[in-house]
Amino acid sequence: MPEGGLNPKAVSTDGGPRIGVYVCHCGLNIAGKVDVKAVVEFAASLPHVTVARDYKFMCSDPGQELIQQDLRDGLVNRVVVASCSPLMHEATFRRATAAGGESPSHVQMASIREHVSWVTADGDDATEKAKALVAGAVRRVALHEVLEPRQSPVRPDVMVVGGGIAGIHAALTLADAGKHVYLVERETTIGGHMAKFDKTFPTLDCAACILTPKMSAVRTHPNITLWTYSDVVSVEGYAGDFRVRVRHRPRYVREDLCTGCLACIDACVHKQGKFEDEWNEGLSKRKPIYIPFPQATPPVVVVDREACIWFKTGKCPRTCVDACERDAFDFEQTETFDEVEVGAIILATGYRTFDASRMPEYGYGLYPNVYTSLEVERLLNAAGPTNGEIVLRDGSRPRTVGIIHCVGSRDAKHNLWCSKVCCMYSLKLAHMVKERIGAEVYNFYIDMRTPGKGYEEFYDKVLREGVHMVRGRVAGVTDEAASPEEEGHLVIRAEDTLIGSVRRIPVDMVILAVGIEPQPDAQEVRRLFNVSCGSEGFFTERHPKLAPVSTFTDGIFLAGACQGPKDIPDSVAQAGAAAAEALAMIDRGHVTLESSTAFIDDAACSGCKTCVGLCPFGAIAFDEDRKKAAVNEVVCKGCGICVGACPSGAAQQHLFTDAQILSEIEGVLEYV
Amino acid sequence: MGSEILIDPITRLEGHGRIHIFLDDDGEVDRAYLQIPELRGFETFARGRRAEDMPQITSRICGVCPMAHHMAGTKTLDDLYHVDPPPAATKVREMVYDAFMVEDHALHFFFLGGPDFVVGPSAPKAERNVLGVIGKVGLEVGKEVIGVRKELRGLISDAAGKVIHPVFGLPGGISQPVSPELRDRFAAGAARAVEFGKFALQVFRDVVLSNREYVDLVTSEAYTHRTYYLGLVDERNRVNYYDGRLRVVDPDGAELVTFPAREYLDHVAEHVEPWSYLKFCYLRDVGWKGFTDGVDSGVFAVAPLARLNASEGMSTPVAQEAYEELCSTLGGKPVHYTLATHWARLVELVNAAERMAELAADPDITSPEVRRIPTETPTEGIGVVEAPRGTLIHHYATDERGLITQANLIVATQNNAARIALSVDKAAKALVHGAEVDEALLNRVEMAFRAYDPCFGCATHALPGQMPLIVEVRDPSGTLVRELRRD
Amino acid sequence: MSETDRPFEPRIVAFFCTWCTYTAADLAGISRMQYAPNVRAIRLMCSGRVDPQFVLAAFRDGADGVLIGGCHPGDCHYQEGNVNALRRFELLRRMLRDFGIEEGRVRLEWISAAEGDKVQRVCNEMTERVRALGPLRLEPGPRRRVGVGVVPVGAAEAAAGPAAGEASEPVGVLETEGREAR
Amino acid sequence: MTKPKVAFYWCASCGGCEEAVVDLAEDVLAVVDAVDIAFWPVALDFKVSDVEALADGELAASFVNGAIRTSEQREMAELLRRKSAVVVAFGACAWLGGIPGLANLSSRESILEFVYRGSPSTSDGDGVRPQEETDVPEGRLRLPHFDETVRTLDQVVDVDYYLPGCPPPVDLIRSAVTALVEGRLPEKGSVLAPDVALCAECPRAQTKPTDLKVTQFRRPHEVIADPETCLLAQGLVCLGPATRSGCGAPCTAANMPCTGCMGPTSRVIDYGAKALSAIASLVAPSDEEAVGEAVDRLVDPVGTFYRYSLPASLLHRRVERDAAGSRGGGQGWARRS
Repeated sequence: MPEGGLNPKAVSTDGGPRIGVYVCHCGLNIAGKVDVKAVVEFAASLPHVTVARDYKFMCSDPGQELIQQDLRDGLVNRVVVASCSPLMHEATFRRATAAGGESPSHVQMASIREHVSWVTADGDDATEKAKALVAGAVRRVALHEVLEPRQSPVRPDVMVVGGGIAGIHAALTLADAGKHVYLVERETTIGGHMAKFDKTFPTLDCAACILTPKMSAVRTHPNITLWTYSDVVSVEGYAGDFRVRVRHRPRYVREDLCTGCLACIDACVHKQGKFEDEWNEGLSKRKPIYIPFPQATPPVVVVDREACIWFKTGKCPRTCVDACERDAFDFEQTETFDEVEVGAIILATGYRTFDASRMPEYGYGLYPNVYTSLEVERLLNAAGPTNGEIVLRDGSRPRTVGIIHCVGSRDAKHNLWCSKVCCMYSLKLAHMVKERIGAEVYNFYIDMRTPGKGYEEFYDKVLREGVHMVRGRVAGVTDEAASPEEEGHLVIRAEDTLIGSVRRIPVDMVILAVGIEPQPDAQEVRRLFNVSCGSEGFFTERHPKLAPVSTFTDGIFLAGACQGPKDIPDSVAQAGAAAAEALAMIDRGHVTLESSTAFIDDAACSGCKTCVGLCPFGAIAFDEDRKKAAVNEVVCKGCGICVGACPSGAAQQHLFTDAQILSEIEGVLEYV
Repeated sequence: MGSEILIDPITRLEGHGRIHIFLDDDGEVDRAYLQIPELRGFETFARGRRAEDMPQITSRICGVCPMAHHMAGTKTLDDLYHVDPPPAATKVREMVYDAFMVEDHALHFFFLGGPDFVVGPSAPKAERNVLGVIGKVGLEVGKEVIGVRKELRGLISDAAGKVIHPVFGLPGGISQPVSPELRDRFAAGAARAVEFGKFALQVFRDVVLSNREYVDLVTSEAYTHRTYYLGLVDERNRVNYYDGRLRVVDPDGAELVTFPAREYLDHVAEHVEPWSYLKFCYLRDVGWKGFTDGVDSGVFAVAPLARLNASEGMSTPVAQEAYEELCSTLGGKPVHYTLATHWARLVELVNAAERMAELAADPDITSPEVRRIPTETPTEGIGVVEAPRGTLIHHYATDERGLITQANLIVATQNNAARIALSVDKAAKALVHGAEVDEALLNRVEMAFRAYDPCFGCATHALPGQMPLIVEVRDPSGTLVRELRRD
Repeated sequence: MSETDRPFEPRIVAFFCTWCTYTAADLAGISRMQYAPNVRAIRLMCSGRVDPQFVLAAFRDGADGVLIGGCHPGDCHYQEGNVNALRRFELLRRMLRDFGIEEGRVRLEWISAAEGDKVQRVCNEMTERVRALGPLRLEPGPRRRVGVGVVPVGAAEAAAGPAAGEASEPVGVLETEGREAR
Repeated sequence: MTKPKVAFYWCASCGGCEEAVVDLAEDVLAVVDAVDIAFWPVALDFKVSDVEALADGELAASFVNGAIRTSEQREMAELLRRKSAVVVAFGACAWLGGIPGLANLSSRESILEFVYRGSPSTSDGDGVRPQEETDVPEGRLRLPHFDETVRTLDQVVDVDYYLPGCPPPVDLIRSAVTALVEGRLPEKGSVLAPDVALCAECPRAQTKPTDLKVTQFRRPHEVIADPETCLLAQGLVCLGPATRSGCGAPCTAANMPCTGCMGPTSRVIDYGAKALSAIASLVAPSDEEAVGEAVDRLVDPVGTFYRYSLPASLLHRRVERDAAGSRGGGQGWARRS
């Protein structure tokens, strides 16, 4: 090739290409539509093809063995597998080829299942299209260069973002394995939603009893650096070597000095709470200086700058300061930053509950006695606003309670998905209400979903306790009485699909079983960590079955409800899995780098700088002395933006060179 | 029908032409046709282009006179955008243009047309070229010819970016000023060019005028046409190549009309013949009366001799002297002898060199103010220059974004085309008798239009190319009696 | 195939980014969404890799239409590769118009990994549009290849670049079920 | 030893390439010493018959400039190919089609229509047009047909080497001839010029920022360009980054942008597409509408990016959509069987 038009490494080390084409039946998934035999015969007629075979399941051991045997026999030195999507099995066949003694980069896949047999109505059309894709792969693989997998070392530390039960469990698992963990939580305490619950289904063991020990374990663990009231502001680098910048917001109280004695709160010039207590869902008031709940971790008070008189007027005796024996106050505190280098990151950023006011027909915010499930969790909580007393806002006890399921979930107008936990926690709430105050409880449900160990049994138990179950979507909640007995009550209107009639049931308290939603800032977080998420906003796992806690960005893993609705057992299990993935990566000691990186032919580079500014990752450096640009292939993520722009073709991309892609274009058009 | 002679092509000129001679049954020339067998259509593919690119696009019409097209295009842009260049820009343009006139005239006299005289019309063809000229006048002279051209073309490159296909022309001025250092080199180059011009005139006197045979040839009826003449003149009716008004004189030398280029459509029209791609210009004021000369025929001429005829003299001393010598020697204006064009060319060479020297000495010439940014919306523009081979007119119209919607080009050789056709017919009739046609004779027929230094590439905006020249002589029955190849 | 013996079937080359549109095409497959077989997808890491040369080469090699698919703005796995694709496409689109190539023959679509149905819709729409436009009748002629001058039309091995000429004759081993039989 | 025989010939060109050879000036004489010029119509009265008389391959080299648009040009190209060991496509027209190649944006018919009817100075409105055959009283006159499409030299004959430029820079001509005389020729298919883009030799390159983004492109007549700063950084469309070096960057030295006459590097198969990609990548805005507005200022992209290479481009010419044929299925001629 004159003047190095192609990647010099393009020619296989042992002379011309000898291509083997392996067409997979995938049982009947492919063979049921595509004439596999015809594709094999066609493939055998293509240039450089020395072997063409078909087989039931190429991804199976015997299937891979076919390839390896041909490689070992020297029949082929390049491999085309026509089967499923490369996103599914490219890695598999690269491994197989490497095991057969050939460069793993000498593989190309043709997706004749996802792109052909599964989407094409007519068999002949499917066969023709399969041939075209195979021809493209054959033309392309002939030019594939030899690429030895490149590796870079992995830093031993890990960052966990989010201090809910998932983040806590992941952090402890890693710390116990001897890895140093940075746990970042944006609230003033870890614990997340679970810390707000009183009991957990179906075992009804107390949330605090099982959670708080883990919380304090986090605080005291020598391998864990806990950063609360903090958030991640930037992430740079790549798998094995992330540089993360964390911002710490000021508490105006020194964490290292405060002992959590809470004397300052009593001493505050505000004699009692005056500001909405977020932790209690606004059901109680707190002072400008406060601690969310007694077992908050760390047990450090925080000053609400917006509420504090000192900050607002500069005139305040600051009785709090006098009350502090440790001189922990520091009203001069400002934001501070830390930058840490970690090998892996686990995202456990959790969820938010559906905003019930988006469904005005249920009267939330309109009628004081309509509550969300989370509010009721706080009411039931001994550490909550009513010390566990179930009382309405007017202090009275409800005699009848209606629990409406699927609020915001399984609803075309709001969220299509099932939030998974609502049925179970609604049953839990029904049980606890009945147990605590003996009220009549009505559950309005669409379907009762109780999959899980001991779940169905719990449902039976609650039924036996005499909780009423009404099957049907609730039309609305109103205080307009249609009959004397409805006077002074809230009326729930619902179609009972079991008896086939519309019912009006007067109750004193309505509990809305709000569903699970992605965090409001899920999109920003996704971009910050360069992971993807579905249209609804839950982070996307690399593969729903085979890689449920990995993301498309190496070194970043998912735990808990940020990936999708989960209950506590699932969250903890997934957190363990994420920790294990991170451990595996760290203990391997290295990561295999992106193979399709860009590179610049030094002799061909004119120094026009077109590419330099285009790189989103700053992977291209310009040498002012030599007037040449060069790619740092460790930093390069292999998008090829620079290659598409390079006006003189000096920049190329491994496995996506111009010549390879142009050959594939010609291949898919040349023959059929 | 009679037999035919086909002269195809004509060598040592830019472009591509073909002569078709029909003999009657007596073997006398019935009629000779000059055919231009090519066409390019620059006007058509100019449509949609950016107006500011036209000076660079149209210069590709001809690589021998790219500066002429570049400059005509640039002046058209001034008009199109209604913007007057600063004085320095205008002067630099003219100075560079004069340098181009000198080197181009030198090229023609010593490389293309001149050999016919310097080496001799009957000399063996292998000698009728620049090497032959060098042989005749000596290697030193040859070196000087080459040297002067090299120096001037070097100056043009430095001022205009490139000598072949310049880039410096923009509406409202030029892309860069002339540095004092470059100005000095222009001054030196001009001085050398003036001396060279004087020397070239002396060569002409020594080699041509002192040779009775040549003078008879020049003044012979075979090379004489009484036509109108068109040329660009300054406010004092002196020859100017860069700017001015267009002046037309009749065959007796009286002024017919003088008009600004913007009115060219009122005075110049193109006639189409089905047997040539080349269109034939004529004077609207007189009308098209076919291929004939005289006061009633709109046929006219451009290029050096025509410019001298259409003017009332030269703007510089040495040239004026030479001009007067030419007129008196050839019996006063207008001079109708086609071959005298070679002499007129040398007069212009000196004139351009002297003018170049004047401008190099102008205090404005190194001013940094060489651009005015157009502020008005472009509409329509017309620009004219005198190319070495004659009057060259560019005419563009654009949309409000300055994209060309219409372009019309009238180039030197088109203006001359009808008269060249006359010359060919007349020369053939005078020189060709019967089937016995020899080399030298054919060359003399060629000389009839080589004198115009015609550029058929320009004329048809055609893609020039050289064709083998074949003369087939057939008897009335059409059978080949003799073939002469003059490839 | 020579299309003289069958009605005109448009051939469309698609360049899909691996993270969004190619994944969406996989999703369409997993969801068994049926669509026109005329689109042949080539997988790139990012729509920002699409070089306008690829689009022209596809037309030169016989494509009647070209489809480019990338992540929605803001969703690019490489932050703004898709924006670069957009910048090139917007200029290329205008240039192809001046080349006399109908706008319907080139299309840029943002298709996220979740939008299998959009892959189905876009492929069907594009196929019908191009079918209505008819074959792209480029003047026949050779094409220049990377690093070499021009190579005669249809010289198959030419694309094999350096290995051209060393092509071993296909032995076409056609064993069903591989070596299991042994 | 006997001097190698060489030929210079022009097809569809402007004569600038011949002038460029003449511009070797004194070197012309040196060249004349080093080689035996067997054929050079523009300057010497040698004959095609001399060429025909040569044995096949007897010419060491033929330098052919100009694009191909007529049968005669094709025949001459084929003759010289037959007689020459080496054929060099000389200049932008022979290599890429050159400026005359822009004719591939128009149909032959539209050219004839304008020249012989539409032009404002054409008097004969009666539609007289040159005919390929005309009967005049004295007999019949013929004119050659001119093709619909302009082609590059290597689209009609096999070409060994390419000399870029409009016209080729004198230094490149000199070194090419020298290499030929000394028998030091690179691999077939090579372009006899540096295989790196113009920025490598443009003194302005160092002033170009590494993160250049252009919010508003400007046209040369709209701005008085700073004589030192990178022209792209001033919003001017300079094609230097996409164009071969070897010319010494005379245009940017003259404060005008490079328009690409030196053609692409060896790694590029379509100059215009690559130039377009590089320029578009400089566009500052990100959202669809703003990007559209920004690129709308890049008027006439074909004429800008394919100024010298339209016939060599992947598309070759404008697609002419005559009402008939193009719509219905059937005889599409882009198809291969």
